[in-house]
Amino acid sequence: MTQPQTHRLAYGGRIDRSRTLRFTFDGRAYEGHPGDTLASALMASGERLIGRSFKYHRPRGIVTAGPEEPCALVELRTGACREPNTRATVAELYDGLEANSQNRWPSLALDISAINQLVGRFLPAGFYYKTFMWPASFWEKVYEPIIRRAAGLGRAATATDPDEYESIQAHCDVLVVGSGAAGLAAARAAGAAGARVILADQDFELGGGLLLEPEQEPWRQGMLAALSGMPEVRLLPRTTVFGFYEHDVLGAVERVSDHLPVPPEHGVRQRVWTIRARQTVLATGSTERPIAFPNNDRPGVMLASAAMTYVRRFGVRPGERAVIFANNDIAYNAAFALHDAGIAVAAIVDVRKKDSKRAAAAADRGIAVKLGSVISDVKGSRDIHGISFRSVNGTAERVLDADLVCVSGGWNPAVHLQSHTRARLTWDNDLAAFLPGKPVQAERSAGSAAGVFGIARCAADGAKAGLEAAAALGFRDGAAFELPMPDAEIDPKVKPFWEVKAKGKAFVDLQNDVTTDDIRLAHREGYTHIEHAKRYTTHSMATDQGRFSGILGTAVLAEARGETIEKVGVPTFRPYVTPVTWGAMAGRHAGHHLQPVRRTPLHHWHVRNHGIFLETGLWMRPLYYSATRETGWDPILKEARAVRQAVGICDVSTLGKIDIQGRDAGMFMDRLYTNTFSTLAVGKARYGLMLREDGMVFDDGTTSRLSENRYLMTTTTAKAAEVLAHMEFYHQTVWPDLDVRYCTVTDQWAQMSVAGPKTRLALQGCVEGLDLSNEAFPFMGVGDATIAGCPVRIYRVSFSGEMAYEVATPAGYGERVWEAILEAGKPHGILPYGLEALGLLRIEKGHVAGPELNGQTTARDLGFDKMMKKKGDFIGRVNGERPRLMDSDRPRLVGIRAVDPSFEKRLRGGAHIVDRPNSKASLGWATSITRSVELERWLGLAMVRNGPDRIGQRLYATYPLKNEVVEIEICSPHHVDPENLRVRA
Amino acid sequence: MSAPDRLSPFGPEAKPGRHGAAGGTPVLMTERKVDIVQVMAGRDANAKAANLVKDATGLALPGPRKVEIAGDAMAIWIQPSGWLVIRPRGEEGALAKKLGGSDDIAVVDQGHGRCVLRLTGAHAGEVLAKGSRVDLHPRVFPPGSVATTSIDHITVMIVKLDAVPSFDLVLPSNFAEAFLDWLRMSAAEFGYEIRPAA
Amino acid sequence: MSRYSVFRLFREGLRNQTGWTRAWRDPDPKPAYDVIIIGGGGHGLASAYYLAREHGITNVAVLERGQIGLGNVGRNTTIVRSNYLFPENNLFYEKSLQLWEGLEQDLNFNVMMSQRGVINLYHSDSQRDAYARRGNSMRLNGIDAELLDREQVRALVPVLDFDNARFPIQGGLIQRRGGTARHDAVAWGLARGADRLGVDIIQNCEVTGIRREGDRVVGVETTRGYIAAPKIGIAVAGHTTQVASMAGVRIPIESHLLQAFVSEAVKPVLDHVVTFGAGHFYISQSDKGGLVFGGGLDGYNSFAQRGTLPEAEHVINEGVALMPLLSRLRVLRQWAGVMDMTFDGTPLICKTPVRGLYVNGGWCYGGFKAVPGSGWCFAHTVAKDEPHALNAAMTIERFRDGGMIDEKGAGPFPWLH
Amino acid sequence: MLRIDCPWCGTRDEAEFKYGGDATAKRPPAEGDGAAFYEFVYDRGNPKGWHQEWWHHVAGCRQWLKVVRHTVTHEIRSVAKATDDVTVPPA
Repeated sequence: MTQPQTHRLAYGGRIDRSRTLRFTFDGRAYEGHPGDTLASALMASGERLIGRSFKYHRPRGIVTAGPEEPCALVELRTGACREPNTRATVAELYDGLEANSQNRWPSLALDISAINQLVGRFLPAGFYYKTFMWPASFWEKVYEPIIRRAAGLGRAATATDPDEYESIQAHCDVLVVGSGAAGLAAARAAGAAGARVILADQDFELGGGLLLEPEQEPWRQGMLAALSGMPEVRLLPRTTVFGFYEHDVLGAVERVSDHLPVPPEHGVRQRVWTIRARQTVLATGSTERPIAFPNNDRPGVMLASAAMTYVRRFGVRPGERAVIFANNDIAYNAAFALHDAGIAVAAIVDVRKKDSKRAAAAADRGIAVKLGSVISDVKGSRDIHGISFRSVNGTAERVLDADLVCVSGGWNPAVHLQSHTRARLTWDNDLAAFLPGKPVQAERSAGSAAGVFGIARCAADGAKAGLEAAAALGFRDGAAFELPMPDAEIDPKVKPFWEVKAKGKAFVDLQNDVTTDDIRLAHREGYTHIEHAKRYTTHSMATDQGRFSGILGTAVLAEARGETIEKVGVPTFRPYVTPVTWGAMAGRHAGHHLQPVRRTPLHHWHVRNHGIFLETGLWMRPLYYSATRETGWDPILKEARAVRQAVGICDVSTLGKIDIQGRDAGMFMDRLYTNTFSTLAVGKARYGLMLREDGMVFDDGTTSRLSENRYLMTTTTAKAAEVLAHMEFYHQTVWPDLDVRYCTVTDQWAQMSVAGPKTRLALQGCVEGLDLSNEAFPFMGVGDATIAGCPVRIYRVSFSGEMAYEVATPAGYGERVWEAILEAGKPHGILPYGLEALGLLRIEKGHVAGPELNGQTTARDLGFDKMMKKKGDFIGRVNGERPRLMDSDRPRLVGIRAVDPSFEKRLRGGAHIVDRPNSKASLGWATSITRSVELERWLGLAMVRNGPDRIGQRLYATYPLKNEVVEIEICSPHHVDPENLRVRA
Repeated sequence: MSAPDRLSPFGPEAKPGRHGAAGGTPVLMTERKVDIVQVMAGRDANAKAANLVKDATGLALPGPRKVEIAGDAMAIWIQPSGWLVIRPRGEEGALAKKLGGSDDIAVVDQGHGRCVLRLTGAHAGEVLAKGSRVDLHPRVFPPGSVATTSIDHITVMIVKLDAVPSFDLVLPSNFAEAFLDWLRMSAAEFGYEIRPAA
Repeated sequence: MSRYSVFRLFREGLRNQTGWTRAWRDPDPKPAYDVIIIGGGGHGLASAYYLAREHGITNVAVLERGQIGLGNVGRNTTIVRSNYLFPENNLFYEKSLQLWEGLEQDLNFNVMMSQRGVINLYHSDSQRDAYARRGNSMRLNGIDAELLDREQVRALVPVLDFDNARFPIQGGLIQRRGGTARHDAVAWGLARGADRLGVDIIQNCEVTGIRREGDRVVGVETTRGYIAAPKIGIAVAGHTTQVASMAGVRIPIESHLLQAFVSEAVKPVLDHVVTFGAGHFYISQSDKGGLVFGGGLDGYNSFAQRGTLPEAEHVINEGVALMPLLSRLRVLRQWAGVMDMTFDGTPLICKTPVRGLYVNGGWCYGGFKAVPGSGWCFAHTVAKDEPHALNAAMTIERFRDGGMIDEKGAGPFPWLH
Repeated sequence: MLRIDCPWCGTRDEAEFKYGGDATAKRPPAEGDGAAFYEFVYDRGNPKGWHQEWWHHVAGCRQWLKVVRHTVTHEIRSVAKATDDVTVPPA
C-alpha cells in the first residue's frame, strides 16, 4: 500500500498538488507531485533513513537540498538503466520512478555492517596502511577481497545502456552560469546589449534562491519572459557546467530526459555542451556549510537552508520540532520559514554571545534563542528525538526535545569553476570563507558566488557583471530593466565556528565517515599538509568532492597546526563540479560508433559476395571470401593458389595515393625517398623507400612518373595520412623554395591488383586501348586504357611476386571495372582474394609490410642498403648512420622455413629465434609467418642478429607462450622466384 | 567519352524518404551530382590560376574562408593557393581537361574522391552544431563562407549557401557513408528527408 | 617512531589513537651530506631508501620543493607491471616488480600491492603477434606472461564489449603478477622507511641552483640555504631538464601532460587492470570502488597540472566502447601530471657529463611501477659511481650512438610515446 | 581545449590540429654532420614558459604553423606562417 504524505504541507511550495506521481523506494510505494525531487517526496512521507555511510554504515538521511548532497544517495532505475550514487536531492520525480538504497545488507533498516561502529575505535583514519600485512600472502587472498566487497557504494548497471547521448559544440559571447537573481540579471543585461548569451543552471527550475522567495516571483517570471523573448539568448535548465578549461572553453552536461521514465523516441538522455565563451559570468551562488558536533550525522540533522528549501519550495515538513544551530543571522530565515509553516522551533542555539536584531525578531515570534550556546550531542540513531546543548565553553548540558536540527556554519561561495582556471582564491574574514580571486581567464563572479548576499544586491551585482562582460566585447547600451524590490537587509557576517568538542564522533566528511579526531590523528602522524591529510583520511574524496564540508576539515587541521584557514587552504578544486556520466561524455561514440568506418569503393561488392571483414585502422577490408563463413586456412589457401596458378583480383584501394606536380617534383621525391626518382622515365613506376629523420624506415610504395613534372605516389594503407603530413612539413618548413604542389587522391581511385600467370590473358579480355604484351608494356610500365567504357590507369607492379597489373579507375566506376575483370577472367579461373591471401603471397615473395616496417628497423636492417643513394641529401640519411645502427649484429631481415615439411609443427609470428631448443638467448624474432602454398610448409620472415650471415643455418623458433619449439632454416626472404622472372613474364 | 553510371559513395542505405521524428520541418539531405576539380597554384601563379578558372567556368577564385557561387557552380577556397572548382556533372574528366593545368598550376580531378551533400532546413545549423566545432552563427559565418573542419573524425568542408540555412558539405568519398550515419543520428530528433541525388 | 603491529593497533584503539607520532621526522637541513637527492617523489624517496638500506649511505638528504609525494607518485593510475618487450626494459621492470612484492614487509607499511593481473587486449592477428613477441621475450627472461584468446578474456573480464565493438577483442596478453598499489602509501611508506634509516627528508626546500667546481658538483643552493654534497642525484621527473640545466647539463627530454580520472565508487565490476589495444585507454578498480583510468598524452609540451576537455572525451569514449556498462556511472574527478618524455619512451638512470651529478628521469608514463627498481638502480649508480647492469643501457648517450630503446617504434617524437 | 588562431582559417579547436614539436630546431643542410643532425632531432628546448612550436592544421588548410605558447598557462602569444620569423618573449 502507498505511504501517505504525512509531512506534506497543506499549501505553499512550487509543487503541483493537482497531479500525483507514483514511485517506489526499496520496493515500497510512495507518491509525490510534479516539482518534487526524490528527496522531497520521501520527506513528504516522513522517510528519514535514506542511506548508509561508507565505512561505519551509520544511518544517514537527507542533509542538503542540492547537488552537494553527501548522504542521500540511491540507486535510481534498475537493470541496464541502474544509476548508482544518484543524489536524491536533485533527482527530479517522475511517475513510475524506482529507487533503492545502497551499500547496505540485508536491508537499509538492518545493516549487518553497522557492526563496524562498535569496532570503530580500532579503525581510525589510515588504519589499513598499518595492518593487513601479516602474513604477507594474505593481502590478495583474504584482506583485499573483504575490503573490496565492503567498499563501493551503489551497483553499476547490469547491461549495455539502452539510452543515447550526444554532444553539442556551442559558441557564445557571454556564458552565465547560475540562474539566481545575479544570473538572471547578468544574462538580461548582456542579452539586452546584443550579446549572444547562454544561461545555464543545474536545477530544473530557473531562479536559484528566488525559488524560495514567493514575493519575488513576479520579478523572476518577468525576467524569464524577457530572456525568452531575446533571440540571441539561450536558456539551459537542467544543465550543470562541470568544468572551466583553458582558452575559455567550458564543459556542461544537460540532463535532457532524466526527468522522464524513458527518453522520447529519437531523443537523447543527456547532452554534453562544449561552450566556447568569449566572456563568462559565474553566478553559481553559495552553499551553506555544517558545523561538526557529536552525532552531527544523524538523520534529521540537516543544513538550515535545506530545511527552509523543503518547506518553501517543496511544501514539506522536514520535522515537527526543530532546533536551529547557527553562527550567523541568515540562518534565522530558516527558523522563521519553519515557524511560519507551523513547525515548532524549540530554540535557536546561536554560538554568538552578542544579541542581535534577528534574535529580537525571533523573540517576537516566540522562538527561544540560546545565545553563546552550542549543541553538544544529538539523541537518537535512525531518527532523532532530542539534543543536548550548553554554553560555548561551559560543561553544564541541558536537553531539548527535537526531531529536526538545522545547522548553519555560514556560507561558502561556489568558487569551484573559478578555481579550475587556476585563479587564486582570497579569504574573507567577515564571511570566514574563500572568495573568487583575481580572474586569470575571461570571467567574473557575481552575486553570492562573489560574497554578495540579499536578492536585490545580488541582482544589482549580476546586472553590473553582465554589462561589463558585454561591454568587454563591444556590446553597449542595452535597455535598462527593473531590479527586484529591496529585501530585508541581513548582515552576512559570521562568527567563525567549526567544531563542538565533546564526547562522541563529530563528522567532517559524512560519506566517508571522517571525524574531527581522524583529522587530528593525521596531523599527529605528520600528514599536516591539507593534501596529505585529505589523502590519509579520505576527507573530501567522496562523491561530493568536499563541496559539503571540505572547509570543516581545513578548519580542524588549521587549529591543530595553529595556523589560519587561509594558510592551510582547501584541496585543489578540479573538474568535475558535480560528477558527469560516462555516457554523456562519450556522446555518439558508444559501441561501434567509437570511430567512423572508412569504406573502399568496392565495399558493398565485398559485402554482397561474402567478404569476411577486418578492421584495419578506420578501414574495413575483406580478409577472405566465404559464403559459408568457414574459418581456418582453406579459403585463404584457395585464393592464394588461384594467384600462384591462375589469376586473382584484390581490392587495394586503401593504398595512399598522392598526386605531386611542379618543376621541382623530381627533386622533392629524391629527398623524400632514399633512392632516386628524378631519373625515372615518364610512364614508368619505381619502388621507393622513405625514412624518418632518425634513420628508421618510415614507409614504402611504388611511385610513377606520369609526365615530366608529375608523379603519382602510392603509400602503405597505414601511413597514407602521415606521409602527406610529412611531405607538407618538409616542403613548408624546410624546403619552402621547392616549386611543387601535391594533394591526396586516395579517395579518387578504386584500385585493384590483378595477379597470377594468367593475368594478361584475363585483362586482354576486357582492357581496351592498351597493348598489354610484355614487349609493349613491360614490368613497371604505366599506361591508360578503358575497361567496360570506364577510364582506367594500369600499373604493372607486383606485390605477390606473380605477373601482376594494378588497375585504377575513378572510384564510382570501381564495381563496373572489378566485375568486368572478373567476367573476363572467368575462363582463366579468376578468384577474388582478400587480405589474408595478399599477406600470404607477399610473405612468400619476401616483401616487407607492417610487421617489418614497425618503426624499429633501418633500411640496412631490411636489406635495402643498395636503395640508399650515395650522393645527395635525403631524409634520415645522416642519423641512419649512427654507429650502433650500422652494427651488423643488429637483427636483420631473413627468411625462415620450418625444416619439417608437414604442417604439424606450427611456426607463429612473435616467436623468438634461438640457437638451441631450450636456449633463453633470443637472436631475433619471427615478424610474419604463413602457410606456404608454393613450398607447402610453414615459412615466413624474421629479424635475426647477423641474419644474412646465417643463411643456411638450422636454428629454432621458440614460442614459450605455447611451449612450442620448431626447428627452422634461415634462408633468403625471397621464398618464391628469387630471380624475379615471373613478374617480368 | 560519355560518363558511365557511377555508384553513389553514400551507399545503398541512402534511400530517398522521410525518417526520424515526425512533424515539424525536416532537414533535407540531397547528394549533388557534380564534377570537382582541385586547383593548386604555384608561387606567384594565383592570378594565372584565376584567369584559367575564369575562362573555363566564369567563376572568380575567392580568398580565404570564402566561396564564389554562380548558379549551380562554385569555387571554394581550401588552402593558400588552393581551390575546389565544382559544377554540375558533365562528361567524365571534362572539367579537369578543360582547365588543363601547367607546370605552375596543378589541376587534379577529385570528381570521385570528393562528394557533395546539400543540407537544408530550419534545423540544418543545429544538426551540424552537434559535430561542427566551427561557429556557424550568421554573425560570423554568413552565406558565401566556407570552413574546413572535422566532424566525427571526418574532415568536412562546410559551405554556407543561404540563410535558410542551407549548406553544401564537401566530403571525402571513402567516408561519405560514415558521415551520413552520423548525420542521420544527429538529425533524427528533428526528422529528416533524404532526397534523390540531383 | 615504532613499528606497526596488530598489538600496537589494538593498544592505540583502546587509548583513542593518542600514541601515534610522526611517520617521518621534519628535520632542518644540515650544512652538508654525503648524498643529496633532489626530489621527494617516489623515485627520490626510493633512491634515498635504497642508498641507506643497500649501501649503508645514511647521511642523505631528500630535498623536496613542496610536500613529498604530491607529484606524479600521487597523480598516477597506480599500475604495476613488467610486461615490456626489450630486455633492457623488462629485466629492469621485473626487478622493480620483485621489489614491489616484498615492499610492505620491507617497509612495515601496507602499500596495498594487489597482484590482480594486467591484461593488454589485442584486436587483430598482427597485434597478437606483436604481443606474442613481447610475451615470449618476457618468458625467455623468466617473467610471467600468458596469451589469452577471446574466450579466456571473456571469462576473466565479462564486462568488456564482445558483441558490438568497433574493434572486436580477439584476446589479450596477461601478466598475472602485475596489478596495482596504493600510490600515496608508497611515498609515505618509503619516506617513513628512509627516515628510520637516518635519511633527512626536508620538505619546503626548493633547489634554486647547483654549485659546480670545475667538472664536478659540490652542493646545491636552496630556499633554505646552501647545502654541500659531493654527490647529487636528480629525481624530479617532469622537471628534469629544468633542474639539470642548473648544472649546465642538457637532457633530451620533453615535458608532457598525462591525465588521469576516477569515477564514483561502486561495488566491484572489474577485477583486473585492462588496457585497450585499439586506442589509449587503461582502467582498474580501486579497493575503495572507484574506477581509475587514463589514456594518452595531451600531445604538446606542457607543465600545466590541469586536466583538459578533449582528452577527457577521447579517453571516456574509449572507456564506454570497451565497457558499455560504465555508461551510466559518473566520472568524479580529472587531473593531470607532468611527464618526462624521452625520445624513445625509455627512461634515463645514469651519470651525466658533470662528475658527481646523476640523473633519474625520463619516466614517460611508466614511472610509478618503476619506483622501487628505479630507486634501487639509482642508489647503486650513485653509490658506486657506475650503473648497475639493469640500467646500463638507460643512458643519455644512446641517442647519439643510435642505441635507442624504442618499444613502440614511434620514433623521436616524445609526445607519441 | 586549446583554441589556435590560424592565420588562414581563423580561431579553431585544438582537435583540428596536430602537434609538431619545437619549431626552433633547424634542419642542417645536406652537408651537415652527425652532430648537427643529432641536434635537429634530439636536442629540443623544453622551456617552462614560452615555447615556439609547430602545429599542423590537418583538418583545415593543411598549413604548418609556428605557434608561440606558454607551457604553463597555455596562453598563445602568436600564430604565424611557417616561413615567418617570430619573436618569443623571455620565459
